[in-house]
Amino acid sequence: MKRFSFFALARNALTGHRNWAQMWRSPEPRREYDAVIIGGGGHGLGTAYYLARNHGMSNVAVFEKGWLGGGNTGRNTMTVRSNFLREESVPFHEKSLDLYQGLSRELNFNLMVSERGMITFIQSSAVNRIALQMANTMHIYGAEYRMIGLDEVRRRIPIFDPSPDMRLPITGAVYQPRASMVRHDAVAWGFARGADARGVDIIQNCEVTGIRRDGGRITGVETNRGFIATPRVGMAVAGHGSVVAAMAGIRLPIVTQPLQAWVSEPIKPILDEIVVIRSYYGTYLMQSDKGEIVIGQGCDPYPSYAQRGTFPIIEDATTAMLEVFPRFRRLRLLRHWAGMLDMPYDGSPIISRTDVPGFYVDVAGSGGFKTTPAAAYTFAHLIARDEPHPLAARLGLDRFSSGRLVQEGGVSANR
Amino acid sequence: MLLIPCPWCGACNENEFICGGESDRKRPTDPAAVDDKTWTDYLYNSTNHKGMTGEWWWHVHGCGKWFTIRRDTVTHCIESAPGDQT
Amino acid sequence: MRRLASGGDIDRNRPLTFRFDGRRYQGYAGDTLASALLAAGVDVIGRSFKYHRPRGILSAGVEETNAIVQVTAPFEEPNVRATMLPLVDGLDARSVNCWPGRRFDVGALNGLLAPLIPAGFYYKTFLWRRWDFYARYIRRMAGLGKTPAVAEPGRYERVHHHVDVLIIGAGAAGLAAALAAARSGARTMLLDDGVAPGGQLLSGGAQIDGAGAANWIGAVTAELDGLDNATRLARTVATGVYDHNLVIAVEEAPEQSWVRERLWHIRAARVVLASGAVERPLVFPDNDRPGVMLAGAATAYVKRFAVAPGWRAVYFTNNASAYAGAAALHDAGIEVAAVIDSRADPGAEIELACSRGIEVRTAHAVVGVDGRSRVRRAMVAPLRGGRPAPVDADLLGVSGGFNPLVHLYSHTGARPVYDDRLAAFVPGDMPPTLDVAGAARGIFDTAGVIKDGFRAGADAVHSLGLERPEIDAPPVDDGPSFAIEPLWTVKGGRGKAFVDYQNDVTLDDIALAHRENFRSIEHIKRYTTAGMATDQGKTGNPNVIGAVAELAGATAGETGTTTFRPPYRPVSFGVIGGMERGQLIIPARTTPITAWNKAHGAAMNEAGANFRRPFYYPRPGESMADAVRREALAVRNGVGIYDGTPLGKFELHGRDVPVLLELVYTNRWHDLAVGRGRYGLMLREDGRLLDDGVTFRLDDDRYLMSCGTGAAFTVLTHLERALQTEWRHLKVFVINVSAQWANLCVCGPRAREVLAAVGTDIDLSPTFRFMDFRRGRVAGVEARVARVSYTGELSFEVNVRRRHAREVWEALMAAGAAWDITPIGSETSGVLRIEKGFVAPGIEGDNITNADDAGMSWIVDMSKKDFIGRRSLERDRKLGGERQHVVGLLPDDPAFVVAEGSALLQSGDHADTPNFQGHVTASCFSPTLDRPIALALLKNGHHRHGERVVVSGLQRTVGAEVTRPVFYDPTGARMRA
Amino acid sequence: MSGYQVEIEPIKSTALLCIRADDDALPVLQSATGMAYPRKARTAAAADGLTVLALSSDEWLLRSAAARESELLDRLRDATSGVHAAVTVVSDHYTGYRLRGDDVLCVLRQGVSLDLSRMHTGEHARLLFARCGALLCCVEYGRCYELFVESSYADYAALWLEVASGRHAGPAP
Repeated sequence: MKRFSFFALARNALTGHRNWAQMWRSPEPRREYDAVIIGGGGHGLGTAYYLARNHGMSNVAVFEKGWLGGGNTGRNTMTVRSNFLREESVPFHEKSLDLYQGLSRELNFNLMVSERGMITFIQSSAVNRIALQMANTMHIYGAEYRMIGLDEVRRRIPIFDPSPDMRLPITGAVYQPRASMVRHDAVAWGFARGADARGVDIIQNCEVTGIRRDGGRITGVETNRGFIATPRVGMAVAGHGSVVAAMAGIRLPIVTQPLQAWVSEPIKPILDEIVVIRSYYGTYLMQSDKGEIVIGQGCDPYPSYAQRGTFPIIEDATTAMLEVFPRFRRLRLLRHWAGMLDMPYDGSPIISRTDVPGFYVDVAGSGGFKTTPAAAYTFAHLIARDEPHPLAARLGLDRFSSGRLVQEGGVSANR
Repeated sequence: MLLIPCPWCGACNENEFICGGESDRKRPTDPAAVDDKTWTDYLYNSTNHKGMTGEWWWHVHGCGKWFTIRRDTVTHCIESAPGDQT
Repeated sequence: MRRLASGGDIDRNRPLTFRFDGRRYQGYAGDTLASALLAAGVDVIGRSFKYHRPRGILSAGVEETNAIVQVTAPFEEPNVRATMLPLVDGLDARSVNCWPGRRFDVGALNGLLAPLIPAGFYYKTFLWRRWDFYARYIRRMAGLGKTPAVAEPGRYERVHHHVDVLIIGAGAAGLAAALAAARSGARTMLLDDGVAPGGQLLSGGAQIDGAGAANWIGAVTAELDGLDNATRLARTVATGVYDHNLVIAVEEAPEQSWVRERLWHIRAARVVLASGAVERPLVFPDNDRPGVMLAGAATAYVKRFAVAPGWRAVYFTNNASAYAGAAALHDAGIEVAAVIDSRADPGAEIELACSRGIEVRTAHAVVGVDGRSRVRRAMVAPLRGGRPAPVDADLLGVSGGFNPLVHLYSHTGARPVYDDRLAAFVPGDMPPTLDVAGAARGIFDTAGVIKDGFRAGADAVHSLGLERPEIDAPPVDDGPSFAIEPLWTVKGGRGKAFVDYQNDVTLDDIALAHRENFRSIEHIKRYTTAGMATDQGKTGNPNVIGAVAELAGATAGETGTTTFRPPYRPVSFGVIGGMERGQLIIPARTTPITAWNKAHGAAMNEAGANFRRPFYYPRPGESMADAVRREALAVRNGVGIYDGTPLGKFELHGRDVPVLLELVYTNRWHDLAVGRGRYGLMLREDGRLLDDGVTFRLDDDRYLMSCGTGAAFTVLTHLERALQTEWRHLKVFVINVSAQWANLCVCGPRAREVLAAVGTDIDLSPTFRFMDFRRGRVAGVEARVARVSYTGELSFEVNVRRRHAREVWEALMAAGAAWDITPIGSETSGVLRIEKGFVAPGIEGDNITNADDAGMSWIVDMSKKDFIGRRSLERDRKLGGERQHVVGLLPDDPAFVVAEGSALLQSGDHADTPNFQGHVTASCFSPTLDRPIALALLKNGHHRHGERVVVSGLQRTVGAEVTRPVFYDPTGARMRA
Repeated sequence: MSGYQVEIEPIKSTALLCIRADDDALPVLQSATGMAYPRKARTAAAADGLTVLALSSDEWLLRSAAARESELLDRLRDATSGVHAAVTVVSDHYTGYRLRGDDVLCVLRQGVSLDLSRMHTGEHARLLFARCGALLCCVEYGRCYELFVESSYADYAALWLEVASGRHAGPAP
């Protein structure tokens, strides 16, 4: 793999950039692999990368039915944070933050990891109590998450201008300095380039249509490019978890729900922090390096595979945004889209063996992008060694049969 | 913004309703008699079908009735399913 | 000056003055900022995003990529397309993305760095230090306009509307479709984003019914305005088609003066998309110089605004449409030097040029442009290659074909298909309720467009079961028919050939992406950022696809398009946010006592279900702690009063109510006598706490269930789901009476005396037992009084009709004065709750606690065959293992109140070794016990009473003793007195 | 004066009884009330000062002068003791507003997603109004409507109507 650097850029400038190598090959799939990863997003490609790097497994293939990073990796709001309630969640998400911070150097591919900090407004005593609970749990695991007053909020967010008679006045905020933004496409491309360089076959436009089993064990996968034999299959298909798992005869505790996001036209830098107006529909916003204000909210209120959302979600979140940033009234909505979340019953990721030996599942849940490196790291460990990595030990499917849920939200509310 | 065909009120916007989830999810008639595995599947798992699927909807701001429809979870095309009306 | 002596839809009697970059100019009513700037001879409007190359006006409409300005008066607004901004007197605008000015811009240095900053360069460098070190500078170069300095005060509206047929676009096709639909009597609405209807007709040369297009447009709009089943909206852009034909449109200049912009939710039975097409530039070296303009736009400026975009024009085209433009400019007195046609043998359109002595060079191409801030010469060479020859010109009209605007069609999920004959993507399969007509479908001749409009209008009403109107299309003599030979790229030449003007994406960038194996069109778009600017690739995307197809040796159709993401055109956040500001964003629910509370200085706080409730009632000089201490002691020793009206109240009617109660509650209900109440715990199916509350039996088949304020709607859902989806045979009606009854709770040892003093015919002696309720009159009004206690003291919940609440509250306050009756807030009742150890499902529940964990096994009757949550509770009990249980905590330091949320650790552990044992759920200083107390969730807590734990808060870490979660009157003797 | 031409005034006391009944109980109720109950959505029936609105397949709202409330309640409850029916006073549970004026639809269409042009004089519907549930009655198409919300939402509805009518909004710049 030719290393990227300023000098490489300068060298190639002399020859009109005609000599850049391919980021990854487009090989024909071999008939047999040691492991096959279904899904060419951040999780799938990362898993393949770590299988090769940490576990010496390079006879691995990633099958992507569309184009790399075309699923949720290309549809999220680029936020990476670790403010969670439960002891099982915080270390796992902290690991993700740690990995992200070193990932540009490790992959020799600039992911533009920008440590912006996240400010979540306190607008009621109930939110204050949950924020304190989070702060304390995270404090135990060395993750900084502290309460700040309105003066510090104004200092960090100069454009902060809440209307005087806010329905839920902002009395303060809770702040995670390490929360970051990462260029989402670059995560998929960086992992793809790294995995390809280590011998992993990345096959686009290759849809898995069936999973073949013999006496319970996995023997291979059927694809639109023929049968591929493999003893181990790792599923990382955000939004289609139920569809693929059903091929192996497995039902999962997830519901596919649209999560929308949208951006404004690009403007000069005006907002450094990631801001969460939690009590107003869970609205959050930030400004990308390209100058677009990126905004999102909770899921649409019903299951869907349509990868497009319903408009009232954007209206509610815009109303909320304008309560705190009224100067954005004359900014314009440029583009809106939706990803598909495999929303688990308790809202936490699922990295797990299944009842079918050789078939492993990585269901990202609501925060797929923020957990990409940690999920890939621990999923590779699970696939290579057939036993969970300590960080993901409590995130298996067995938590549902044992009733030890990792309750971070999810669909349990409306059951 | 879905237009949900309520049997009593007619077609109304989705924000007048609450989606009650898959209608093929039947609570065991005698939960005490089922083993833990079956109960765990009923409690947490979903078919989560990609395509035409039966759903409960509750017209909370209208007639207050629960009813089922069949909706395609990809195209959002809706066929109201007679029979399960209340 | 470039204003033509005559012509144009402008009002020469209404001159308007405006400023651009500080200089004063003059235009006319009817001008856009773009036409006025052109008339004033302003060439450079701004600088491009990456290379800071000077850019001029490319188009005359929504597809504009270069003429982006910051408006500062009459209102401040960034990223405004000058081509869509009607000129008003006193308009002040500035160029963007250039410093110190648009003529001399420091950023132009980027041009020198160009070789070092190809597409995606930022992925390959900036790896030495952390990205934030570089981002500080790079972010400053990003973005075009600036956020307005002041919040714009205007008022916005969102409305709902319903029509049978919605026609989007009032060009020839839209007008025809609207006429056909409206004549059938269908409710018809016609939207157009222009100031005046007509679309391309306004600048085309077609003769309709023997006269100019304007007559036909006037006749159609007059007939539409005369029909009351037809409505027409100007300056209204349809931004997206959503599920079941909901169309979102934004009206940018409503007639009501107090409405800045209006957002329409239009539910249409049928939609006819007549959005037309936009012209596509050609890709050749230096094709971005100011003075390079779309051929149709040049004609539009001449015809609609009487402005000469240049005085000596050259046209470069690969299709027939440019000849009409050349003829139009020639006839307006502008010299047309030549028409360069890449096709070997053009059709009859060539006569338009030859008859006017305009030189035509076939099978030729423009391979370069001289002039940095203004076109001076076009370099022309044979297509097969050869020495380029200069042609002097200050205007280069380009036409690479037309892009049908299929955005709204694609929002439905339908996929556009490539049409070889038109070299364009046109609608493929038509969704059942949306049709496309005219240029948006690839029909470019006026006669054909009008006929297709009538067809679409008639089809729409016919599919709704209405009569097809008989419409005779007017005779149209049009220019020569459309023909094209695609020319995606012009090879050779040194300069940069741009495929996306605004994001500065060149052919070399596309080639680089392809070389690095980004083969999907979606990868090309994201790696090069082509098509991701504010114009969203309206002009450029097909050229990108064509260029990629050539590199891959595939057809444009095989390469395919990227997904069309709404909105069709950017719209303001102001109008999307609507009028719901301040108090309207979330309803503020009130009770009849809310006003009294505010009048008596209560500090208000947000309670559950959007209610605002008093937190505490500070007297002058009192802190919260002081007030809470006073209020709590008043309840423990004297008498307090609070407004419990927000509690959820449901009347349950029917003989099967006991069966339902035994299904939703964990205890028995068959034996409840009339006049008695019973406390009940409700679980979710997974065994977790849902809510607790008291249900009374009012009559044989009539019960009243009360539940927590925040849980009221969840409980109603729980009951209705059970009755209507699971146990449909049960004869029970649930009626919400939450706001019918006010609930005024008088609590404390002197409660009886106060009730007696206010006057009641109810016997208050101890025969009125705990959990009884009695009807009678209190303070002269009909009332139900129940002995229920949330504070742990003797208390009477006086339920009166809402209309009497304020009067009875004031009577109780007056009668209770003798015993110093004290209104208490929710902070105080929270303290009293902790003292009693009453578990709150919304707090100690924490979504993980089941009935046993909460120490409420006493109320669970597993002998019942079934109830909601039973099977899960049974599983939890069988599995056992370590669970978090509700416990009490007695912190060591008598003066320090542990913070809620503090983590619990094994005592003896250093605070930072992660050995998480649980957390504090509720904590306070107990005035009654005169010491700090707390409730908490602790692993295996039931079996650790008497043990010590470490309470690790953010500020302090203290030790504490684990106790039973009740600190006061454990037997409940006081509330049963 | 900016704003739409519409007057908004609270509806003073009126008696409202919520009536639930299954098909067997309905005849009993109809004879006790002395009129046939409407069975189709949006329809109402009126006789000697009583109006019965059909809210669902087994739910009605009986409206009469305030004075007749308790007499009606007792009469209907006694009549239905043996059948599966429920009668409950909800006069205070709801608060009503009357909206009158040429521009009433310009205000209502901001908060109601129903097709108001298909709601004719004498019809009603329970629906989502702005951000709370409501009962909307068309007294005279295009000119006069009555809106009932749960009383805890009364202040919110009043403020919403005030702002939607654009009364105090200054002209847009």
